[in-house]
Amino acid sequence: MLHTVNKSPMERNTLERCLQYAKKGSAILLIEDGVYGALKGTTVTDKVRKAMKDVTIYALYPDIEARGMQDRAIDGIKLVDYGGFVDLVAEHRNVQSWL
Amino acid sequence: MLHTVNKSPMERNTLERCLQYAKKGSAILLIEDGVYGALKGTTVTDKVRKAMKDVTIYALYPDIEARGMQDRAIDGIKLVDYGGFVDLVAEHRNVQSWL
Amino acid sequence: MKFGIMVNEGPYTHEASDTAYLFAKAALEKGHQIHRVFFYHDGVNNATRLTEPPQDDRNIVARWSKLAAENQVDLVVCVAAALRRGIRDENLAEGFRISGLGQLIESGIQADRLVVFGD
Amino acid sequence: MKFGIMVNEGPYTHEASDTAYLFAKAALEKGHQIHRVFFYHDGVNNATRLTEPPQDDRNIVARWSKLAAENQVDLVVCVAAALRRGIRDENLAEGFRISGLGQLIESGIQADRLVVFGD
Amino acid sequence: MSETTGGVEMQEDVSGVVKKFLYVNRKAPYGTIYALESLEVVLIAAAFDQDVSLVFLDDGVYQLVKGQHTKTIDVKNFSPTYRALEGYDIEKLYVEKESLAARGLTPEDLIVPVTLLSAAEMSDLMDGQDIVLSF
Amino acid sequence: MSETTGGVEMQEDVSGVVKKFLYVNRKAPYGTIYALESLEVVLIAAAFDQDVSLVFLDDGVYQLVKGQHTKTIDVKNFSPTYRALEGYDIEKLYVEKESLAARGLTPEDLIVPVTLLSAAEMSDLMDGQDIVLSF
Repeated sequence: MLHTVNKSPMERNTLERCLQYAKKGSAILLIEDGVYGALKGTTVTDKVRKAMKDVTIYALYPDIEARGMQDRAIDGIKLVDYGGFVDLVAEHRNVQSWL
Repeated sequence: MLHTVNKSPMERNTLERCLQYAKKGSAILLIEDGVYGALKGTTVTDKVRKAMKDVTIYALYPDIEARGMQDRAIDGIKLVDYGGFVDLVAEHRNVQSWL
Repeated sequence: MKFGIMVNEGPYTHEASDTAYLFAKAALEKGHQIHRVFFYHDGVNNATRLTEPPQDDRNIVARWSKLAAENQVDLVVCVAAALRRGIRDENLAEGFRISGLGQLIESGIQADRLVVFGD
Repeated sequence: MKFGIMVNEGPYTHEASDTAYLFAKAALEKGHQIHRVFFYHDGVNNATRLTEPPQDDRNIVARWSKLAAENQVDLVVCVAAALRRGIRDENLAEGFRISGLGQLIESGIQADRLVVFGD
Repeated sequence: MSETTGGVEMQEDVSGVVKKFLYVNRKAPYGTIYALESLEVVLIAAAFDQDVSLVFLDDGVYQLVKGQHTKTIDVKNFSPTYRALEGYDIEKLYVEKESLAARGLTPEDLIVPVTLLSAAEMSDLMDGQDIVLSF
Repeated sequence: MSETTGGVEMQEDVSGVVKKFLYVNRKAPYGTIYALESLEVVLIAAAFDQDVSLVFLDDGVYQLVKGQHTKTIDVKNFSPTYRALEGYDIEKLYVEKESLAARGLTPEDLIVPVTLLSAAEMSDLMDGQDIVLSF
């Protein structure tokens, strides 16, 4: 299953809930303000790093770049463009958008 | 100063930030989904009770009633209607809406 | 006392526009004056005359128009925000006028209080 | 693969409608098919032909119309959500049609994937 | 509740296909319109003979609280509609235990009977769906 | 940046009055339009000879981050406009220390020079305003 998160983890509980729900082997794609969850040095970085042991985390690079965060993504987070987003949806049986 | 909070404290950091900002003697009015912060028995109740030592907390009763929470307000929180909301704005020099 | 009101969210979608209206109504009932209601961001969507809510629901747009007619309330829609969102004179409801952001600042200066309703 | 897309937020206000568009475009470029884009909640505001964004900004509505024309994408605006928000045939942009919620369910059944873009 | 069931006439195209549809409700009622418009989708969905489940988690559990009185905010109280879902053969309503507990609520506070699931169980349920519509 | 300064012609009515206006920015750029439309208000406000301050806290500090490249999301990069504020005599930009630190950012990461304030100091600043506009 693919989960998408589009909210800043500093402001809302969305990413945290998604991390609790994402099963081992599933994928999480961070988009829009959700990409703030993909960054090093924040108060949620540790939580995300820990989750990466069980799930694969992707982030939409156009959204990272728009926000000036090009060099700040946590190592191991996979950066994708819109085409990569499409591939992720195609590769997974279903998608849950955490709104 | 009057602060208003219209977000659920279970979902966003808004009430928490407002409680940090509200100075001794100021007033906080919970409206819309913000009224969930006025209730007994939730994970934020203790935090709100503690803040009540320094600030006066009000909640908009029509919003509490709409949500079926008539009997659940924390003791000491003052319930007001829209007229009371108007009075609070008139009584304070300025208003900060925590959106 | 003179109140300025800023409405930043669209009708039905967010309770902000309901709260702003009920606040304005209560203020008028208490003998206060509403200097102006300024609609910004998605708030401009409060001004569309094309809305047609279900019969058992409130008509938010008509409610503003009535408030304006009965109490001489100035309902101003921000032109820049309105153009982005497709609100123009041709779909503007009665009692609203389209003008610039300066009207918001002016309301802040002239009113005794300015209250923001948003998301 | 056949994708269904649901857009739940208005243009400019929330990035959701941009993301949905850029996703749809990328899917088409990869040779996938967009079965339908269904506009719900404030998403119906993507369909107003009255929008006029600043000249240096993208025209979100026109962009959808163009996508539909060039790729035979079915752009469906939910009638109930549209009536609430003042979207009707008279201000509907090219390439959009107004229909019922059944079109969303149908898209869920017929498409291989349904992706929701919202707030 | 809704003006139209447009598209129902096209059911022929899709007859025979039964997919698992999950409606995810995570938002409180009245503060925003998502809860109400989600319910409008669910009512239409009932006409399509699909396998429909509703889950309520986070602030979504507030949608089901008893005793809602909306007259003073001049908004329609749509909570009784949840009771009508059974008549539409929509019977799978799941509520997340943890969300309920965090809000000091119990199943007795809710307007309809629901099945309680832990977050882990709900995650399993979500995983097994074909279509997940989030509100 | 904006099409109009409508209402500026009415400045006579308000000449002489100088109020303290505070613009509170708590939201990230691009995810929603609030940051951009807040900036449009600030630019107009400059014409009114009022006492204008801007504060950035919570995700609002992200508005000021250097190196924004928005071409691939096809949205206008409005961050250079913050650098233009000085030319409009808007010079009081305050950023909350705690918000910056929580995001692993330092003043060097920001596109304009700002004054750092603790939450307590910012609370004092807020308290002394006449008009607080929140975005």
